Amino acid sequence: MNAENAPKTLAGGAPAAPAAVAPAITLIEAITQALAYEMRQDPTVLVLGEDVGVNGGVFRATAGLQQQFGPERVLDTPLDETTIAGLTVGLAAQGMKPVAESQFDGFVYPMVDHIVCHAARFRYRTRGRLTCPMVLRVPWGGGIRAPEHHSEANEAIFTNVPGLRVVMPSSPARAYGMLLAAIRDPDPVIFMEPKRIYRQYKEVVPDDGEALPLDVCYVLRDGSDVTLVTWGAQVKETLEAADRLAAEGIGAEVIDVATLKPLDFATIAESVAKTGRCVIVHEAPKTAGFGAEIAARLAEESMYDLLAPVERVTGYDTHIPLFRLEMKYLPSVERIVAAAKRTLAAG
Amino acid sequence: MNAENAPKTLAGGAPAAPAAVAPAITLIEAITQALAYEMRQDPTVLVLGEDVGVNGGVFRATAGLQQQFGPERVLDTPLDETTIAGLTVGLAAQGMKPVAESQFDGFVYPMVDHIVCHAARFRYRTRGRLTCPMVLRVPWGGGIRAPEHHSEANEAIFTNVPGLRVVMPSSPARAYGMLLAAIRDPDPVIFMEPKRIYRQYKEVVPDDGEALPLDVCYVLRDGSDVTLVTWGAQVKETLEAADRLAAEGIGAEVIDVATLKPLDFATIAESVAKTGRCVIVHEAPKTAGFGAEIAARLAEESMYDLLAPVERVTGYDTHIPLFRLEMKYLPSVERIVAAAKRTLAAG
Amino acid sequence: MTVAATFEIEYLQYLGPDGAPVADLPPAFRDAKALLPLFKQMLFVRTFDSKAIALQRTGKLGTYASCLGHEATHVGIGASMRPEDVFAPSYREYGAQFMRGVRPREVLLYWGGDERGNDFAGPKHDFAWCVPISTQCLHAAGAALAFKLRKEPRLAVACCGDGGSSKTDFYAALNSAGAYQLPLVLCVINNGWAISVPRSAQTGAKTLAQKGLAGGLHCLQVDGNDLIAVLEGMRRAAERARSGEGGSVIEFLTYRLHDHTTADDARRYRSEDEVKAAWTREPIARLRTYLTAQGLWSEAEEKAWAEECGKRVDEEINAYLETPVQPVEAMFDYLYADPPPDLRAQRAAALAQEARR
Amino acid sequence: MTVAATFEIEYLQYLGPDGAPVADLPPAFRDAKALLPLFKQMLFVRTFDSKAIALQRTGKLGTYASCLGHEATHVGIGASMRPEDVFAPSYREYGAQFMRGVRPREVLLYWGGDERGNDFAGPKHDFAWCVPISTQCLHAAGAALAFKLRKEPRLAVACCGDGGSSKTDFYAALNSAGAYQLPLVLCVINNGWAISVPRSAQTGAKTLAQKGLAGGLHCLQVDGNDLIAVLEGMRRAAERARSGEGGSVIEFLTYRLHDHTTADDARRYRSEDEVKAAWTREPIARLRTYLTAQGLWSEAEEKAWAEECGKRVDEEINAYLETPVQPVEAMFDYLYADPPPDLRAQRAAALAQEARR
Ligand SMILES: Cc1ncc(C[n+]2csc(CCOP(=O)(O)OP(=O)(O)O)c2C)c(N)n1
Ligand SMILES: Cc1ncc(C[n+]2csc(CCOP(=O)(O)OP(=O)(O)O)c2C)c(N)n1
Ligand SMILES: [Mg+2]
Ligand SMILES: [Mg+2]
Repeated sequence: MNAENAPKTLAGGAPAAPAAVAPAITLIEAITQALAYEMRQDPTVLVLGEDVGVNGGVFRATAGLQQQFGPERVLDTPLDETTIAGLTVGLAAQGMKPVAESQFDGFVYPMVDHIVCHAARFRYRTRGRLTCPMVLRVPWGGGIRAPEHHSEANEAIFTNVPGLRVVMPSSPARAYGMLLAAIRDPDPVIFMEPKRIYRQYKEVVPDDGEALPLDVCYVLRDGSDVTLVTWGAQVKETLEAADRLAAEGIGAEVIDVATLKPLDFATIAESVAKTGRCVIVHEAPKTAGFGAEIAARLAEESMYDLLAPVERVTGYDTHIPLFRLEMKYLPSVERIVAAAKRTLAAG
Repeated sequence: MNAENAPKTLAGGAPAAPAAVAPAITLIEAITQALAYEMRQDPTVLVLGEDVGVNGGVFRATAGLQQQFGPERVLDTPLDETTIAGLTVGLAAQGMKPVAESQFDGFVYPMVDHIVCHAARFRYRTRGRLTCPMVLRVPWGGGIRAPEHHSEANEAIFTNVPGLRVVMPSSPARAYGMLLAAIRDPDPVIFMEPKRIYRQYKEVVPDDGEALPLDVCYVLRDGSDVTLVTWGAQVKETLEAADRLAAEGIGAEVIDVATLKPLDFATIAESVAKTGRCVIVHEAPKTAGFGAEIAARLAEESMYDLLAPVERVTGYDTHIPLFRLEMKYLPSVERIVAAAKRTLAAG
Repeated sequence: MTVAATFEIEYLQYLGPDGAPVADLPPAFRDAKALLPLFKQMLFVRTFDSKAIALQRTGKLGTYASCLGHEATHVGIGASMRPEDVFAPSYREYGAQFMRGVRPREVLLYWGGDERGNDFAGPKHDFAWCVPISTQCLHAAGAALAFKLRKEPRLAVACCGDGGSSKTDFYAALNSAGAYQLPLVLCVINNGWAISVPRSAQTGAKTLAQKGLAGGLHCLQVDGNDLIAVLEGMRRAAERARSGEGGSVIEFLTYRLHDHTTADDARRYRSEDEVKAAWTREPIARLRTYLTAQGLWSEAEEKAWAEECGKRVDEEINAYLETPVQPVEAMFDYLYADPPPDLRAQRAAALAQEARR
Repeated sequence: MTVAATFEIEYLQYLGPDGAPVADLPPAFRDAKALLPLFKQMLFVRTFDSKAIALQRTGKLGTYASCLGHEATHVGIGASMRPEDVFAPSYREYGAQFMRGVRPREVLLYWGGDERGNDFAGPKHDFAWCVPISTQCLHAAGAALAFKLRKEPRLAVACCGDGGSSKTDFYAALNSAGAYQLPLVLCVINNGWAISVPRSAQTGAKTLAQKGLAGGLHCLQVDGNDLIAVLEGMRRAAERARSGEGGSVIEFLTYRLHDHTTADDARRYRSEDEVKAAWTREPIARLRTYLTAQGLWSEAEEKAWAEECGKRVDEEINAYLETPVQPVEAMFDYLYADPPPDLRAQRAAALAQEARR
């Protein structure tokens, strides 16, 4: 699961070779496919959360699973996130591999106590006697015109917590491969799913049970002028910004961080060593968002490589507004392009 | 409450002029003194938490207050942090100024939901119709040989949350003045108290009701060779490190951040513009600790001033161990001195 | 056998599903005239609700949570409160809110994605709509605590659903109401479903009312489709609270006749038969029957009032549709009383960005 | 009046404070010999406890939570479980843990600031000590859910205090135990105090047992200073759980005869009189009286056993004191199954730092 011996470069836009039968699927369908695969293959895997059963989850991530695996593998919980988190920790410590769902990002806060005080610590606290191999799936982020508390980019709340993995796929293929890896991981994983791109496009994702590595960044596009670092739904805007920059003759390297914690800084550092410029893009509020950690590592370890100040293009330091204004809050392609150009002008 | 027109420089070590009668008091006594002052002067101020009543709090922060102000101003709560947080939000929205206590840092997590989803949002959500003028006091950090969950530097959990203030005094005088300011602030304040220095030394703190500004850094020591930025209990080690550096002819400027959120970056930038070097010191785990935000701002806004890479001296990316090992976890004077010297060697 | 404690949960119902009285009516309603304005309010709410759903279906409103079937409970709760009391709704108790002065256009504005919907013209001290389930119950407990400490004769009323009664915040609210003997009424509106999860899957408790026993509260189960039972249940709880006898949990038995919200499709998880059966118990028909039998209501009156309701709701809808979007700076201006410098800088940048478009 | 539900909470007591039976003994204990090993265990626990306190007073142990007065409840709970069951303690149920195989030296190691104390030699599957109040109740519910799903005839037992019964996690545990009908026994050890907060300030409920009604659980109140009542209460709950009838809440009435922990000074908040009165009801004396009356125990036997206990505890203390501090790398080696590169780099840096000292 470590960075050293894992493949890091992946043709982002390049379509995977279509399998004989595998149809192209969306990110959310890739999640379902991964859950079903792992449930078939590991009888200890179970899914729990609000409305995950007959209803298949409010986003349909668990659609069909209860019908396929029965109500003892796909459990509707009482309406309480503390309950979900606490039961999940207990299940994981006693031989199960629970995959819990937080219905939306904004409902993850009551889970924080059990995640931070217990899931992240069972192995540490007991010197390995008890462990907590669980996954918490969190539909994440804004841009779907949803009500309050349904649009939050709150990954930073977990990134200072030792013992966790914080993972965020940004394509159907990575959703499938990284969710398999997350479920198989012997430690707790917070698996955040950019809901804005749940159904944005389809990709052929063979249901072959092949996990993708965690703990590594994915280089989605090569470029030598500026490094654009991002994750989650903003990968879309960032790739678009790279296209626009390319049209102006500027080569932008695009890195999908994919696993925020532990961070594969080596891949970022390598890119910045080449480009000398870095723009970090994320949806969350700027101050103490996870982009700060990446910029900090650059300030510590890549200062002599930097030809221009680091830029962060992020959500503002305010709550994401209700949906009439939310698109004004989210980082836009324009803002990314402008920041990239500033780094080029500065150097 | 803004940085511009607030005094920023304060002689850190210099003893305040002793008032006629005011005896020297510890940081925890300064907390009690501020609570009592504000309760006398504002009838809407009340204190609530576990054991804050007859017992005066497990750290004695509220000692004597129930006797003085009665059980309707100083309320023991049922043993539930969700309850404390939720009641506090309700009280604050309905005309009271509650000062709640989380008994230890490790018990703050069940409060996160009400703080993030409600306290931080009432004003925003209602366009100012309802507000949440509350203070949450949190004895913070390690080094007192306490049991598990009693030693956590978890300030980062709040620093990405819009709408909050996150404040941490590091001297009796600042504890008194900043707590008064926090209670008077019309918005929610997380007030973290470095428990390791609760009783470390005494200072004369006149009980004059004079608040100190929030949202500003305090420059505790002037120096022109390197800037040491820190907060909370680590101010002690950092000042010691500055002494040692001074003995070797190195002038270290020491900045107590004091209010993490909103951050007064201008004061830090100004210092780094002078020194060209910056070491950030904090107890919390390194990755995505609040030090990352400061380093990130330097990478964005002070890159041309930096003569050497930024350094962070922090807790390791693991849980603070139980007390037999905890002093090996906390940043030491040696580590700070070494980092400062590295920045000097690099430049 | 030694017994440490015994308990009994009462059930209130006055009008049966067929509109005929099943018990002696409480004194206040022996003259049915008192019910008429509330019945009309229930009809207004239903008109509002169906028009809001239509508005969402045509893309002019965001996700909307219907209150179809809850009219007696919602209006009854609203009618039982005084202006100075504090109401803490979840997200569908429009009937209660309208009684308190919240305007339909504000409801629409909120579901239309605009924070100004929470800046009620109604009681300035009422809590806003609350999405994180049952957290409002604790805020109401905090409000009740404020009243008790200030010795104000006010009460706090919070609503949550059957699903919401599983939430830890609900338990925390009843626990603290008992510990401090607070003037708090916790209304559990049991409409059978929490999105797709039936009441039976939420808890092993026979009634949701009995949850109050965990905090030593007064507990009551009420037919929430019977306006009279709702009013009587609330009257008892309010009296108790105002006279310093502490808090109550009231379970209102009703049914969610619509999908959970407009984003939901209830056919995936519940049978048509169940819904059909629920329609035979719905609150408006039975009260109509009763009032008509009392000679207080007629088809003609209904027709005229329906028209009036339609007109009033349309006015509100137009006011909503004509409300311009907030300017970009609204994102920044309500976060802190006094925005810190960085935020002001971000505000300026956002405005500049906006100007560039 | 229509009644929706009625409830009755039973209270169990067999031996009165004076050691005389107050009710027919359950069949299993008609022959008192069965109680003898448990009584001896209670004496052992008390010896351990007093020596641990002394150890703390001399600076050789960190903060320690005494179990003085809880011996019957703790030992009775431990004795009622099978090895394959799962125990989720709070932080002072040593009596239960010793019965399950946890060694006194491990208890000392934990309070001595060393994580290895949680790496029990006892049942590998038991949960660790749990500082965040009542969170262990939910972990036990999760364990019980695992047993139910795997169709294993095991039960999960969690302990919390009177204070802990206010915690939302406790409510969540009983709620889910009811919803899933889990083989879970929630033991509320009501020792009168939560640090300085008396039981009366925690809740308005008449008994803590009745909180189980909120989840539809079986509820029982037990004299927790009467070993026989403890065993009988646990037997009923365990049988119920094992036969698929779901969970229980048992309230054990006992008293915390010591300060909350060695960091506390109870004289600040409770009267000497109350403590004195509690000593007349304490669990060891009454069982001693009873067993002596049955001809099963004598002063001579007590003296010999006390000596034996002292010797055994001293051995454990020595083993604890001789345990060397963990090496610095222990901070890093148990965080992830496979430490990520940055953490390995930090480990190397910490080792280098250590070498420099
Ligand atoms: C903390 C939290 N978790 C999940 C949700 C998503 N959610 C919204 S409504 C709902 C069901 C509520 O059911 P119930 O309490 O019975 O109220 P009803 O909608 O039936 O009125 C859920 C799960 C939420 N809003 N808040
Ligand atoms: C979540 C949390 N809040 C606060 C504390 C601090 N604390 C430790 S023990 C205790 C009192 C516990 O009382 P009770 O539940 O009655 O158990 P007892 O100590 O009497 O056995 C408190 C408040 C804690 N450990 N965890
Ligand atoms: Mg419902
Ligand atoms: Mg207790």
